[in-house]
Amino acid sequence: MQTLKSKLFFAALLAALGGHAPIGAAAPKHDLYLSVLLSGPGQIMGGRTPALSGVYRSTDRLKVEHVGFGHIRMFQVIGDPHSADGLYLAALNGVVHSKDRGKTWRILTGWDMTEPKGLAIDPNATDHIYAGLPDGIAVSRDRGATWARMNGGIRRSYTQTITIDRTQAGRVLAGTELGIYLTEDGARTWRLVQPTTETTYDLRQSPHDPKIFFAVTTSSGALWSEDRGLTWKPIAGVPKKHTLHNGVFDPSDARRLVLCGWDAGLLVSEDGGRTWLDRTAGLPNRQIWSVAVDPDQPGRLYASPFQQPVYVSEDFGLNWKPAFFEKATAFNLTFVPRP
Amino acid sequence: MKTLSCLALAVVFSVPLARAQPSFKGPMPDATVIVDASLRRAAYLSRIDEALVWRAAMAKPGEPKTFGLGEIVSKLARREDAAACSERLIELMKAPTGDMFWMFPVTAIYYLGRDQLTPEAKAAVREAWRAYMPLRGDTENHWAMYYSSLYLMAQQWPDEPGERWFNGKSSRENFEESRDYLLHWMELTTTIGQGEYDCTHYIGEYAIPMLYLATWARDPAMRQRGRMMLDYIFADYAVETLNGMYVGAHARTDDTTLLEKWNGLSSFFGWLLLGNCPPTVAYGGWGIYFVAAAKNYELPEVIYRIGTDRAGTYTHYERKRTRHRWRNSDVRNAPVYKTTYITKDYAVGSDQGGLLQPIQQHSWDVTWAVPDPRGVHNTIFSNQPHFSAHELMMYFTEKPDFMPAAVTSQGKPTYIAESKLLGGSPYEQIFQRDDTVISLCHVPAGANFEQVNGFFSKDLARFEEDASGWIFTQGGNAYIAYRPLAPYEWKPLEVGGKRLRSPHGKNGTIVQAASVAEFKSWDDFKAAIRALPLEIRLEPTPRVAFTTLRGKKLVCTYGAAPVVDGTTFDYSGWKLFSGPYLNAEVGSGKLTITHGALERVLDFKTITITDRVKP
Amino acid sequence: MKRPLCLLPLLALVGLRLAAQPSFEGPVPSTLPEVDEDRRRAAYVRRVDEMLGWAAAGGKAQTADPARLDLAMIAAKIVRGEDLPGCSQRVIDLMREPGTGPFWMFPSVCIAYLGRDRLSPEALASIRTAWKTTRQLRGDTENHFMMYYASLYLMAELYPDEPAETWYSGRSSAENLAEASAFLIKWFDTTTTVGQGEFNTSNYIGEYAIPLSFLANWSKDPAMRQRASMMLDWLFAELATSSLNGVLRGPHSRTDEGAVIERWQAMTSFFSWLLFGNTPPTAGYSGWGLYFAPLAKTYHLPEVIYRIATDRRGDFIQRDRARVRRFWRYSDELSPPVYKTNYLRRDYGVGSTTGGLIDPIQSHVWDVTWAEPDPRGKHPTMFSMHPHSSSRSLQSSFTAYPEPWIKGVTFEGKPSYDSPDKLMGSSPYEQVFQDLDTVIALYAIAPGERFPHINGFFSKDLINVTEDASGWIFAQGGRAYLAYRPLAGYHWIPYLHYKSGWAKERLDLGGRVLTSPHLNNGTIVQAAGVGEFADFAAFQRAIRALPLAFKLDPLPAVEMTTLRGNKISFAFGTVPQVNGRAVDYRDWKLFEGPHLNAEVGGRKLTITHGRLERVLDFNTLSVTDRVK
Amino acid sequence: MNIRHSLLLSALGCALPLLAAPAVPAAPEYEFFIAANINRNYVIGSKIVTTNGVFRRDDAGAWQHVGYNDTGISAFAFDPRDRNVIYTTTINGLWRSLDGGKLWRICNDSEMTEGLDVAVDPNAPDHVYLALPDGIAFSSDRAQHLERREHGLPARGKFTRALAIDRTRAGRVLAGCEIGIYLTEDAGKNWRQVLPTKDTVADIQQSPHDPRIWFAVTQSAGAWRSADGGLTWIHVPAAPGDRPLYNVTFDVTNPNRLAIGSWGRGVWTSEDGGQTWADRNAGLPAGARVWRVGVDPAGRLFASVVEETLFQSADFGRTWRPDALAGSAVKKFLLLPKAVK
Repeated sequence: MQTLKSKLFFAALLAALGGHAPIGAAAPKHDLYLSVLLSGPGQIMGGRTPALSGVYRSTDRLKVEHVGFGHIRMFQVIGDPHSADGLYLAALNGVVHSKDRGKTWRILTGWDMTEPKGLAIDPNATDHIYAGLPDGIAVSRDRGATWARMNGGIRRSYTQTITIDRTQAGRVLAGTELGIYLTEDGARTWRLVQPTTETTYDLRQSPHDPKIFFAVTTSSGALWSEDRGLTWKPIAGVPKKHTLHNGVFDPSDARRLVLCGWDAGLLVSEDGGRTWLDRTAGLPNRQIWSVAVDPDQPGRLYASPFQQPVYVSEDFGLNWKPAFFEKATAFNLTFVPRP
Repeated sequence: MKTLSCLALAVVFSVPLARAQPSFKGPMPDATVIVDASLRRAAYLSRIDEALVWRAAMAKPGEPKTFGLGEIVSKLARREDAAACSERLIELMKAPTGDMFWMFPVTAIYYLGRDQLTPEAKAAVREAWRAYMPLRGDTENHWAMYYSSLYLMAQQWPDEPGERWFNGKSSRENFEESRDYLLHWMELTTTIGQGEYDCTHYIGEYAIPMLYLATWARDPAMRQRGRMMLDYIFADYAVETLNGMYVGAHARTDDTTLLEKWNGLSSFFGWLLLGNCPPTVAYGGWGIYFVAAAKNYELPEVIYRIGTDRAGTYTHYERKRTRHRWRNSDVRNAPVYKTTYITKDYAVGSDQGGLLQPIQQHSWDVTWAVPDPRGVHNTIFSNQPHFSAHELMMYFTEKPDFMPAAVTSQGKPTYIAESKLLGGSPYEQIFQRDDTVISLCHVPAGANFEQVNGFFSKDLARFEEDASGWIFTQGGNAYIAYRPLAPYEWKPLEVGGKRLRSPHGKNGTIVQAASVAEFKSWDDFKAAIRALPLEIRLEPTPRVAFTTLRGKKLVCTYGAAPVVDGTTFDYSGWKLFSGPYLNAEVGSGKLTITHGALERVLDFKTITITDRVKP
Repeated sequence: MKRPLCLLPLLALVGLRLAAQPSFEGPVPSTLPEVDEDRRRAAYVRRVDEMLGWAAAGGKAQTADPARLDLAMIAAKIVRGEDLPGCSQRVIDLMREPGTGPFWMFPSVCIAYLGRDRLSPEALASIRTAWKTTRQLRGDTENHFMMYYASLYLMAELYPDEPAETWYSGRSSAENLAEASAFLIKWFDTTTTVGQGEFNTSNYIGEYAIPLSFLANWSKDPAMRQRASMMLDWLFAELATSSLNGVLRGPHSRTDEGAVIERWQAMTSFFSWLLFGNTPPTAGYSGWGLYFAPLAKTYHLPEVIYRIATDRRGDFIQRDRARVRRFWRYSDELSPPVYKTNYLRRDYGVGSTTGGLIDPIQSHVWDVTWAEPDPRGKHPTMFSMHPHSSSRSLQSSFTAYPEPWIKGVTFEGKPSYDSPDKLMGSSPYEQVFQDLDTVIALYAIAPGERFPHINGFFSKDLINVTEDASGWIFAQGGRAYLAYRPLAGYHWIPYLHYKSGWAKERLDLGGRVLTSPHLNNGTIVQAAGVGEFADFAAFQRAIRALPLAFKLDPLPAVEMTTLRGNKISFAFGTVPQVNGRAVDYRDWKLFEGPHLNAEVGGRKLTITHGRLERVLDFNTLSVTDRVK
Repeated sequence: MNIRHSLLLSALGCALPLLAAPAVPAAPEYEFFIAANINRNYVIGSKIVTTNGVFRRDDAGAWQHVGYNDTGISAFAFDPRDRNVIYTTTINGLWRSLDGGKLWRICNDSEMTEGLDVAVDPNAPDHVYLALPDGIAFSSDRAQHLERREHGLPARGKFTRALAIDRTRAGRVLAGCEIGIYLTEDAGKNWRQVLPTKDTVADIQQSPHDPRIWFAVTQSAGAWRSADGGLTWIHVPAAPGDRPLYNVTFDVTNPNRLAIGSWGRGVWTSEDGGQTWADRNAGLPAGARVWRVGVDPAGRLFASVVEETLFQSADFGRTWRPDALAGSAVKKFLLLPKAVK
């Protein structure tokens, strides 16, 4: 408890030192959730945890509070379309649900599903949850009560990321070990729409144009689709030699895109992906674990350099300041609509 | 990427060795095979008591830090100091940590203490299982611990709703999920082999949960399965031991045990069950959690005999599987083909080479018997030092790039070192017949590292580099001839002995062992080796044609199946176990354990144990 | 006439004040099963340790005086590692006057093995020498043979390759071993094909279990070890199905005057205590129990047997076969089959054989025995019998001249043999049929029989004994209602209790004997649970209402409908009928019931409880544990 | 062996005044043995404190213990060539000593128990016959090996109490069984019933004077006589028959004299070859419970009275006086021609 308190204090201090303004006037519509490892890369399971890893929430972009249990592997947080207080979590222990913003939890999956990495709920069929697993894709049709494996057609079914086309129920794209797969029948059948040589780590649908999809991969660079993910083309100017972790749209500006990766640093595009600018300067290293764009604060970026504080930029990456934590690896930075 | 071997060591070393620990510090145990079941049992029980007494005494009055879960478990097993244990337990339950490594000690404490602990202490434990969400982990040993513990606690607290459990699932849901996992794992293991096979350390992580199931599961079928799995694990261990030392290829070992073969948790089991070696320091740390319930297990005599009878030479074959491969493989669990040749003087063991496990694999060696194994590096082997994100991605779901470096801070410090001696390589292919091993390496240019390392122990009694190209050595009563296939240099090792560094990607090693008693003299041995027909070729890819000391004509070519006496070797018929002692068909779920007239059949399909004495 | 003396050790206990002995003096253990295996095991080990501690502390005398140490105490001390030099010296002293038979052989073997690496070479040599100088009697019963040969077997293994002149038998180690081995294997074979000769004995179970435990541990031959440990299971499985809360009940090939009435007062209670934990042990752990203790920790009672012994939730009936002691004379068969029926309910058990001679002296043919919360001092049983005493019957089983012996046996542990009010023994003039909890016993006593009457036992612990106008005698014992129907006139005589099977001294503890002086005669007993009826009167009404017809001449015959609705027709000398169908004893299996099953000749016993199954297969020497 | 005991007994024997010499001069051609149990209260397992077993009556009339102190000897025999070869039957079966009783060997295995009688063929002295509760065993090598020889015996009813060997011909043996007397003429290879009985035949004896004359006594059918070497048997009506007869004996000194021992009828004698019989219990303890009667080479009649002692009579039963061996029960009297060594 001592540790946690001091961490929180330190986070607040950092936030204050960073001097980025609280969102006072226009109260943000989203909470920021950070899924972080705070105890260093040497942390092993079963070991004593010197710091409380897991999910943190910031409601004011200044302070963070620890949410729920303190695991060193939490991969993704998403909101619950059925309840503003609901959260779904992809964690090492499985898909986990909280109905009370993280006070209590229930693991939804069983022994046969480990380490879900990607999680998505179909906005057109909100009982349907898709989880990307190291050995396939699991689908629940009943909000997580029961699960079925549905990755027929996928060779090498390691699945890192799941994105659901918001325009059509049951139309889902999955980033897997050897490419991007598409289903149009709720995961009953899948087809390869874009092969890759290694894992696709992120896959996003544009908030501005639902036909546009954006993906980043391990060794195939970044990919772009303008036909709802049916065909893809490499994004020029994005190097292939580094593992890319995140590729995200700016919800406030259709031209703006961000991506990051290991040794790739942080790149932004302000012209819809045609050209890319390196905005790593100001960050302590080029091993950028994850990035996020604030939906409530135009131009505000978050980046998690490996084992460093989570940084914030108010100017889309031109200038950076440490915001949260001392040494963190953020598996995921995500915004969930506030209740 | 969470590996836990060092956790145990950390625990071990954090325990001050304030008290004499007879078996660790004492003389070597008398290795006489005890035929009398009552004496064997009595010796076993006294070893249990020794460990419990020792650990219980670690708790110092007024020093709460010395009074941990291990001390509580020891005291409760001895039925002493229940009040103090209860009080301390309440404190400890306020800040649980350790995940599945917390779960099973607490499970043991609860069951051992169910008629000793105060209601308040029990309530504290109960509350911890609501408030504290342990990590389930990502390896089979984690899951064995996690689900066995959860199974037993759900059994203990039945009919409770999800709100009463850390994971939000009801007692029934937890019970069923745990049961299903355990059954699944047992089936996998008994049909296509164990994933974390023959681990010098993780054997405890399986044995402890299985013992708990065998002891505390109320479902007789689960109890029976637990008992059967214990037999399974220990039979698998006993057959590949030399005076308690786990020999041959391991899915996972560590830098220490790799060289000081005795120094693994497995030796604790050798001490406890076979009585033929000393336990490692502090009874292997985790050992205490086995002894806490060990009185409820009786090692079947047939396994004891296998573990202690080294009267005859034998070859044991077994099939295992790799850890789950998430990426970079078309199969989730590729087969591992193991060969182990054991004499009373030495053992030679190997797998087929390749990347079978991440980080901690050990593919082959010769281990020789020593009068007292403590501090002795009684082994010789070579390896192709390899590391890659590719390897780690195969077995872990993490993002790749940070992993190689991270691993080195997770208890595997040598992972990325050129001088490493631990770990498998995708560029090594191994073939063993009897006590001959041929290891061929073909490292592509640019890979980490284009070389072969050979380990030459400080404890070799003889060492001669022969003009013939052979390096002749003697360890204990074993003569070992080592033939590097490419030029090499010597590098000192911090731990003593030296490393043969052969900086060539096309490379390999031939090792031929023999007993000292087989030859009139050292010179005779050397002459015999020199006389063996041998052709070596390294281009375009390594190839060796060698007639072994046992008269077998082996032709091994990198990338091709070995040829034995003119016949191409076929792995497809490799059984789950075959040899004089253990036999099982792939897919059968049935292991037949044999020694002399004794036979025990463990049939997981019918949940049946059959003990037979053959006429 | 050296009648076997299994009771000799008990003799030693008679009249001695027992020192503190927690389990004997303590409260009755719970009869609730312990479901957790570790606790069950721990409790078992505690009981073993209790015994060893008690014995090492001097046993009944609880004295440290080395001169009082007997071999059992020495065994306990060796196991506990106490005063080994003193033990060695005492062994040397004791071996100066070796005993002469199985009851000396097995203790001395026990010490020889336990002391192998603990006692002085001189002490061990003194045992070895005794085995040279002192001729050992083999005895004349199976329990003697078992002890004798198990001991000889183990001594021959312990001292292999020694010449003939170094053994009392004049045979070499190899010859002794071969002879002993042949007997043991034959005995296993006989027992597992046609049943045990000394079945369900009150006291002799130890005479088998102890040598078996020695063999199971100490035999060098794994097959012999396996046979012995399998046979231990076999014995204890049978004990489990034939005891009620640890108290042996039903028929016995051999019991004694004490145990047939005070049912708990038997060595089987010691084994129930040790193995099942559900009844107190008898005084001094039944004496011989101390020789089971040294190796008891190596025996793991299979859970399935424990469950059978302790689970009294359901009623069950077990029909088994055994065989009589060898009939040397006056029989067309050496060991005719015995057909046993055991019906067990939570509150009482009913058990019987079909009557006739079994063991010439000590048999007990049938009874209803009810559960008592504390069985000590209780006489919770009801039965009738014909007090048969005849030299011809003795001759059938014994080779000795019978005439001197009718009196002789009364000095050799069977004091009641020639007493008219005796309550132990079988008779050729009794035939019995049991259907669930109904027993019909018919008697056609030959004119000129020494005792021309039958005796029915009415315990001091019965309440509400009511001689009804209907002819039935109603009573309640524990939670069992009992209806006893004498088929001929009777009078009451007081019951005089034998303090034990050895003591001739008799005590008036209450209770009485229904004596019916008619040659053609019979008894019907119907039992029921108290919970089955609203009250005692309702039970009586139900019994009175049962259709019943009987006649006594020319031979007794009964037709009745039981409380369970079965129509029984049974006439002396004929095959009984149930609901019109004749009972065919030829089909009777070695064991048949929910818990034990074995075919005659099968050498294979299947032990079942719930999902647990253990199969002891002597054909393949295999033990198979299965969970269904 | 307890030498002190032996001496004591010897002394007692000497102390007893001998009666008048018997009618026939006592040419010492015979030796006289008994098997006596002098430990009345012994039960298996208890301590033996007295000397029991086989005794030879020496010329001074003292009982010299031979062999092993065994409480359970039911019968014994010697090799006619060598007194050092001794056979005893006990509850264990058959014991044999080749050295006069120092070392003993159990001859039977576990399949044979409770030896009831043993006999050695004087014409084939390596041949030993053993009576068992369930049949008859034979050895051709001084009991080194035993085999069952029961062909012709009934499946049931072959409880064998007595064996008697015809001294005139090797391999000719009579056996007293549960349901009659059986005869073999080929060393036990084949048996045939020569006398059916209802109950056990307790004893069979061949006359020392005329080998064709045999007597047998039974448990419930009195005494029987054969004059044709045991082929046919005639009931002896004058002998008691209502109570079990335990044994019969000839008097080596007088061909007309016979004696019977009976449980319930005590000692009866005949002095006319068995035609008439006289009750000779006067002077013996009441109850007429006699284990055995015997006649020594001097014609002295001995009777072992149950739980009392051994008595002897110099006048063939008319008067009695106690012998030594107080408290003994004699299981066998055996009169044998003197051996070579």
